[in-house]
Amino acid sequence: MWELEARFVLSMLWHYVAVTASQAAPWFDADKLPALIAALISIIIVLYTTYHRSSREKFKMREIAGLKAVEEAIGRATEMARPVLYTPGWGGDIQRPTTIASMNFLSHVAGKTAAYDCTLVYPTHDPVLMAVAQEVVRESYARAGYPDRFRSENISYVTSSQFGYAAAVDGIISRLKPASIFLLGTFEAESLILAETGNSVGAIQIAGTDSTIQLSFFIVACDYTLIGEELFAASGYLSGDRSILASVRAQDILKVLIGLLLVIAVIWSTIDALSGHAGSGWWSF
Amino acid sequence: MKNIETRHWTFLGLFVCIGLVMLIDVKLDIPVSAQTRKMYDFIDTLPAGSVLMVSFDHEASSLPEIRPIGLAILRHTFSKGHRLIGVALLAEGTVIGYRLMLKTAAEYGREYGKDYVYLGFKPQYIAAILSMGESIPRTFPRDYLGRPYEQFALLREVDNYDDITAVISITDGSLTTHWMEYGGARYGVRVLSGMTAAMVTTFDPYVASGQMHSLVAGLRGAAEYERLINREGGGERGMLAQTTAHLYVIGLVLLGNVIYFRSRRKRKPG
Amino acid sequence: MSDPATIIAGLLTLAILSFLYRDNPIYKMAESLLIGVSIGYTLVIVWTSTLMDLLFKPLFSDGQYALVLPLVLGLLMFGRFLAKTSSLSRIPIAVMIGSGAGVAIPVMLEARTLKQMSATVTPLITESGFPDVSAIVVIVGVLTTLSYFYFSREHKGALGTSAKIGTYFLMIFFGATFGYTVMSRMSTFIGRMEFLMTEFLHLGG
Amino acid sequence: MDRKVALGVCFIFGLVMFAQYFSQHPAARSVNQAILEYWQIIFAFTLLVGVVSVFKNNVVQIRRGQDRSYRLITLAGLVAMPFLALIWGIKADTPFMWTFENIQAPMQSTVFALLAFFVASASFRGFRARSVPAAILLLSALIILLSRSAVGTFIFPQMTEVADWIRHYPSMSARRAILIGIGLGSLTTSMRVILGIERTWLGGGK
Repeated sequence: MWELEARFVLSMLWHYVAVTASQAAPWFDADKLPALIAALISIIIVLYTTYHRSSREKFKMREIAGLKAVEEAIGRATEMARPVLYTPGWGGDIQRPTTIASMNFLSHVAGKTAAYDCTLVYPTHDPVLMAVAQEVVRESYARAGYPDRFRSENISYVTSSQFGYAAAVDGIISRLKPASIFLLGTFEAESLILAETGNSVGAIQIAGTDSTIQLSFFIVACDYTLIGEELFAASGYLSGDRSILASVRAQDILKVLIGLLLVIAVIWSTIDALSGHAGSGWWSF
Repeated sequence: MKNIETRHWTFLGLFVCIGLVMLIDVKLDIPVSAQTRKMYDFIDTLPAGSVLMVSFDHEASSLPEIRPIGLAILRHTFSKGHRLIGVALLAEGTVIGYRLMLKTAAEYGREYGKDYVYLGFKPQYIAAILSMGESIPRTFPRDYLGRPYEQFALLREVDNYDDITAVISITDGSLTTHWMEYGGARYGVRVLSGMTAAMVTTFDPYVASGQMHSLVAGLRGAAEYERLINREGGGERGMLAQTTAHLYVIGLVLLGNVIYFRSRRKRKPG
Repeated sequence: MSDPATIIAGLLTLAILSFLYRDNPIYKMAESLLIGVSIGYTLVIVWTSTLMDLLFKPLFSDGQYALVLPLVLGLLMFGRFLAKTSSLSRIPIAVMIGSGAGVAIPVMLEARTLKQMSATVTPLITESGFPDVSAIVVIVGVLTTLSYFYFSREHKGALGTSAKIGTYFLMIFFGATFGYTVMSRMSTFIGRMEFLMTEFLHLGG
Repeated sequence: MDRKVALGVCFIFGLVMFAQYFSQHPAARSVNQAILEYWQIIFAFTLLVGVVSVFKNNVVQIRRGQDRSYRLITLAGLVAMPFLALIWGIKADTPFMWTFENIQAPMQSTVFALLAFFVASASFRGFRARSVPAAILLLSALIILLSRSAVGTFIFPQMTEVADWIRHYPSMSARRAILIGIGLGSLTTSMRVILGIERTWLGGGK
């Protein structure tokens, strides 16, 4: 079924390229050609790793520090009879791929808290995230076999204001004293406010974000930090979900391609510089 | 319990240090960085009457750091006779931007509607940035006070980014990335920025890759800009407190390590 | 004496600062007020700038009937009020997620990946023909850090060494970012102190 | 059934948004514009759902007698703002803006200012040179901090140059690699979403 759909996507794209190429400037923006080629290459690689059986079976992911701690963190909360707090940060909305990665992670965490009968609290700044997270957690609880343990009011919209959200989550942390805190998503300046407050109540903290600047705060203040791309790979590692693992594989293939391209371009530009004629510059996209 | 107490001492120390320093009023002399000068030169050498867009992409909470930067840049643009269109992509920047523009425009006797216009706030910034690339009047049918777009002489000349020399994003977060990634990559708009010091490392690669033209960062950047335009605006005043706070943090880092290595030596006999 | 607005703002400032000692009723009061007021604020802003300006006015006064579609999509969100109709809200969410993902593919490729790649490419020698240490550091840094993010194999052997060097680069970045950020964080506090001392308490300055 | 519809909608909108990026044609631009407006409108309706749930949760807690006075304060603030806006409008110098400028904004700034203290406590606790990477982290932070604080140049005259070099070369190269990685992660995640392989947002399941 999905292979059919994948073929459909490819044929649509092919059609699109053919049509745009055949017509004059307005339909296709020539400046975007490198992006289009790169996108097509990436799509082919993702489809290959997802649907090609041998590539799927050979793949085993390396360990990511911090992910082993997830189980331990939830177990600890259960033992101490304290809740687990999960919050996706103020910077993301549902259109952002990072948020989707965070939802994947949430789904895994929720499955565990359901099984251990541990309270999961999820405050967010975005009502759309609240709606999606409620679905995700409800399903995880149902799949774990405990639909009755799900409380929708624990997945709540607090306020859209950045520091209103920070003040609210700080309040929740210092009152509920969660044993474990997951800070996964797109964070802005509130990152350290939350992480230090979490530290002051003695919680184990697992953080991960695509906001490069906040990573430095999480590294300093949290027990485990997933750096950028690790957040995307994490849910694949945790759940063993084949499709996520396949796209992690695709990311690795693309990374190798990028590395090779960089090396070739740097050597090329150096030779250009040595031989004295200014660069051919094919690498400036 | 012990953890809580140490934490409280570090808090109290900071409070006392800053409090004491602020009772004394001393100004520090600082050199102007190349970054700040690049921004200054860009605005300084534009032909008079160029249309610039200023976007207030910050929250009310970072006002203490943002305000001196905004003041310096707005003063400079108005003094050079450029025309400004103000927008806000975070709701809280709206009234701040409005007040800053009115204040600086009045200082230079600039006229609303002819020399500057304030369009106000649009939610969902990515959408707003992309949408202005299609059509600014469709994105902002009215100005901040609700008057129709066509009413203003300045706006009749402006349809989308093609009619604007550059966008200056005044920011305290990563919103400006969207100006570059959506506005810049999609519509080729030139992006400059005044930002909090915290954001500098985030935007370095963008400056290096040319996606961002130039930036002015933090109280220090504001102080530098104030020197370039020869006007005081609050940037220079906070510099001594800044320096003290820095030294305090350095002291804490060092102290933390001293304690750590001492306790390690005690544990390892011999 | 300060005006009432300054007194209120000053007292609320102190109420929030009291959290540094610990959670207490005064902080809790300020926090509750902040939550309530800020939700109300967002509600008003979104009502006027989105619902009125983008939807109701153009739809009902200008007759742009195509806007019925987003109106219906929006209303489907209300399905969440009843358990039975709750799954209807998946459709508007699908619109946001799908279109967000669609635009993210080229944007992420172009702005994050391609642009960063081309900026990394510089000759490894200076104009005078000597090796350019900075350029070499950059290319080594990018490649080794990328190798740290390589997930398909355990980090052993050559990959292990490279990933380890990558970690050092990461640490340099985190340290530098932290260092730069301290300045900014202090400015905000200094700004608040300036307000407390000069406007609220009329001390010094 | 509704799950299939949602997946279909997701696929179509994804494809349209993807395709329009590569075109400057007016038709493509207006499709783009329309979908972006949909985002805002859907968000607005969802906000109403969110506010209703906040309202409900607070009322339930008040009935149960939990934190009654605090919940009442929240509700009062929540109701007052739209009320003020309705009567006097929301421009500069209205009661609505007054409340924002004198109640909401100062509190927000102060929550933000708490960060200065948390930076202090984190610096004390988090920078101990326990290992080689931790030592590098410490060293890099110290150099930058010193270079930004006037004292640095007393200790070592070229401090600013060293700090700038770190920022522009080794530090930036790591950030580039992080960005490329995030770009790739976002890319494959988005593709999975559009192709319908990624369904966690629907509550998961096959």
